Amino acid sequence: MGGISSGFGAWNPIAWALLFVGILAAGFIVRSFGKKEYKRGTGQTKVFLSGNEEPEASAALHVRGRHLYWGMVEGLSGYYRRVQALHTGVLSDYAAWFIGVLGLVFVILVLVR
Amino acid sequence: MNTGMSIIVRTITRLVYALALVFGFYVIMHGHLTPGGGFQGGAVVASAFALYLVAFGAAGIKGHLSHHLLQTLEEVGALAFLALGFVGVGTAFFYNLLANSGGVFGGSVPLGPNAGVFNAGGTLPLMNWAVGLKVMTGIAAVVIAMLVGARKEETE
Amino acid sequence: MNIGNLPFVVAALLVVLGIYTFLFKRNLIKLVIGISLVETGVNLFLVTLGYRTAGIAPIYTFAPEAERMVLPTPQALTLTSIVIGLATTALLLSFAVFIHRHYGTLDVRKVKELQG
Amino acid sequence: MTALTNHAPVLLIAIPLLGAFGVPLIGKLGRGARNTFVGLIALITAAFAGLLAATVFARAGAPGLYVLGGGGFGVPLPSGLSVPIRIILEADGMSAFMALITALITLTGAFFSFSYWKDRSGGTLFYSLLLLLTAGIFGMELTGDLFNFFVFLEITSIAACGLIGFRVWLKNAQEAGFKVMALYTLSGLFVLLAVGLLYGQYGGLNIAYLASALTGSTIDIVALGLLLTGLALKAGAVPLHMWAPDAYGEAPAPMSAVLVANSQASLYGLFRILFTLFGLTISVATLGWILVVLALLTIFVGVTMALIQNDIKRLIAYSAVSQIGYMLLGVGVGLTVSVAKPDYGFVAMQGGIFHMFNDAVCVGLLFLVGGVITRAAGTRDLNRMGGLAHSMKWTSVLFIIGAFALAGVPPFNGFASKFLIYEATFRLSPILAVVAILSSILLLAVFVKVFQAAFLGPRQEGIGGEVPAGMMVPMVALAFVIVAFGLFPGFFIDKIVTPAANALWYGRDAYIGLVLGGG
Repeated sequence: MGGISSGFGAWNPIAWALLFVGILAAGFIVRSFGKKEYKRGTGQTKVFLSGNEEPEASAALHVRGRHLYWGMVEGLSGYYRRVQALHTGVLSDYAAWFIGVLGLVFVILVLVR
Repeated sequence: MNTGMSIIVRTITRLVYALALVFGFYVIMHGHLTPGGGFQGGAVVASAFALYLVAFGAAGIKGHLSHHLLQTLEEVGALAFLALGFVGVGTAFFYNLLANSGGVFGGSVPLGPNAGVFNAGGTLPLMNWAVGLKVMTGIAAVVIAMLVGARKEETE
Repeated sequence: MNIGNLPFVVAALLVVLGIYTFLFKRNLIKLVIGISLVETGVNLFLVTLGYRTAGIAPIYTFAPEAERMVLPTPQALTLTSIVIGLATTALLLSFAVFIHRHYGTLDVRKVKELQG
Repeated sequence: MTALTNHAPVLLIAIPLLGAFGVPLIGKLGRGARNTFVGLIALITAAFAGLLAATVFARAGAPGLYVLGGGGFGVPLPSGLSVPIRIILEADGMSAFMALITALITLTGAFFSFSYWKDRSGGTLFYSLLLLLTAGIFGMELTGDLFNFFVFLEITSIAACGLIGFRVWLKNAQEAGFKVMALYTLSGLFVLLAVGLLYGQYGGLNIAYLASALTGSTIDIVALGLLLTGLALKAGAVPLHMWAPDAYGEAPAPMSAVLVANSQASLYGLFRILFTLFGLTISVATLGWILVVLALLTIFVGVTMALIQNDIKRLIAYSAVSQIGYMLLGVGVGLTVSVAKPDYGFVAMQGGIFHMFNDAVCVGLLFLVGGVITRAAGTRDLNRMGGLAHSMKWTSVLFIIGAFALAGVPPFNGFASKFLIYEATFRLSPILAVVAILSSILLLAVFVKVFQAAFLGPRQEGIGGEVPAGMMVPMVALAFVIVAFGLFPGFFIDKIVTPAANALWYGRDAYIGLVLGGG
């Protein structure tokens, strides 16, 4: 019921969901064997920032959007510099892309038929 | 407040205005017989409005036509057109119920070249009227809105 | 060259001129004029498609027998296209009015806050 | 009942039009009357879309015909040839499938707007434009006439740009409106030029008639190129996508979702032209590879550009652009191999078409959530947001559902369609599947960024509580659809996707035969 097959592989979400629930249950069972020493308001709940002091203002603790994937964007900076440069915001450039692609499609279609 | 253009333009406008209106309505009414129809006739009528506006300024037309009235009439025209489409829905949408029925616009047309039968065409003339109403009021509303907007720009 | 092909040449010329205007002019109003030129070219092309040499207008009122008529369908298409062109031009121009009000310029190269 | 079913195609266009012209009149009676009227029109339209889909899918996606004005549509000439000149609507499996999508998205968009626009005046014209856009999209999907396709295309362009620039007090909305309208008009004019070229050669505008008459001459090829590029621009394929982030980003939140449905209608038009109008009269392998290359560019550039956006609506817009690529990829692979018609080609078509539905629903949900977030945080800048999950628990759950589904995380519906696309494209060329999978993973990373930046973190000042029920209900409804399609993909693929794919893949002769007889 509900599964799909591509002739190459198969996917059955119901079976997947059952498996997911099973693994989740197993996780909870394992967890219940753990120690139950956690207490609120003691040193256990202190924020640990690699030994640095915790900032006073709680908003400063938030990792903002621009900080995420900084390294990855930096690593791909060559690609991003080029691709971002294409999105100039100038309408004439966008139209030029349109005309250019149109010409390219003509050339391909007429040459290859 | 700008009151309009020179005396020459205003005099000519007074002469031409009625003619343009009559011609516009003629084009709408004979839409099913001659070139033209609702859109073209409506545009002619609206251009008469525009001429009046240009010649006499926005103050001249105030009191004669309100934006609200124009908008309402425009919607009425559009709804009338759609309603005429729905009338035929017993057979098919836009089915020409009145054609050749012998009633209003129900006359039958002889084959071959003829002078044109005004009392024919079924729902088509009615649709021309609806479209004409929509177009003349719609374009007039656009012209008035642009004129008022432009005047605001000048005074700012 | 056949004289009958001249309208097609003019239509192509209009389209190319319109595209040139759209690509290389900087004023937003001129861009709208460019679009209108392309539209005029396409409309001319459509009307020319339906033209028959020495044909008469497709009206049955007092039409002489056995006379060639130009095709009415392309004329209807052109009319529809003109109506649509009217609406798009009006919308584009009113956008241009508001852009001028907000940005204080109509230069296409300066109206580019949305980028990246 | 059968009378209503017969008229469903035309009523799908006429009723939203009636609504669009009626709203300004009803609006004079007050806001309550107006909202009731708009809601009623949207509900009736959706009901007719359901009715149409039920009838079409009951006969396994075989096309149905509706002649405006009634009667036969052929005009017999003295030579015995019959040329179809009447205005017809033709609905096969693919049209009905698209109508379902449009109905669902516009319905949720309209109901979401009631609550979203509560504190704004002048909403009357807004609903008028929304219904006009709905009528235009339905028209594009149901018409059997190439010129009417252009007319509806322009109607959607005008209405869509009216909605984008609706808020005249917003600077950027005006800029976006001008750019999008200019590009839409330019592409629309090229489509019209192509229609003229085809008319000039074959003297007809009917898609079925043209399809039967096409010879594949050079002029046909030129027309095909114009149609392909013009519609690819409106669908938002890279490198013609530059307008899409502006449009989706600057439109009011519920309308961004409807604009995606509009783009998909153009995509439908493209598929209709490639499969039904041209079919095998042209070199399908070349065309298929053009589509596949466009698709790969769209997928990759869309998702990488989304990664660096800091404006939440632009971010969702770029991810919506990347999803268009998956549909192009699936159908492009299908087109590439449509001469030999191997099994995996059909699977790719199924995946691409199923993804249209999934994309509309997921992107729709994400845009609605994006609007809610923007409203709550008072900004669209991800760098100034944070801690929304403290006060908006349900919204964050809905965001997770939408994001996971769009990124293709099991067991949501996005996975089901992407699974089919991956498997089928792998058979054609493994590189395609690798790029597609990699981009899906990147897309998940994009949404992790949004989730971290907007929902997690310490509570911030001045954030309101959970959204009102009027906005919550449409979002929950979309989320419900996502989960249902995710858990039972086999059922929905059998019932609605396979007939739609069949209509494109095998249905050309039936489509032509219905109009011209025989076949």
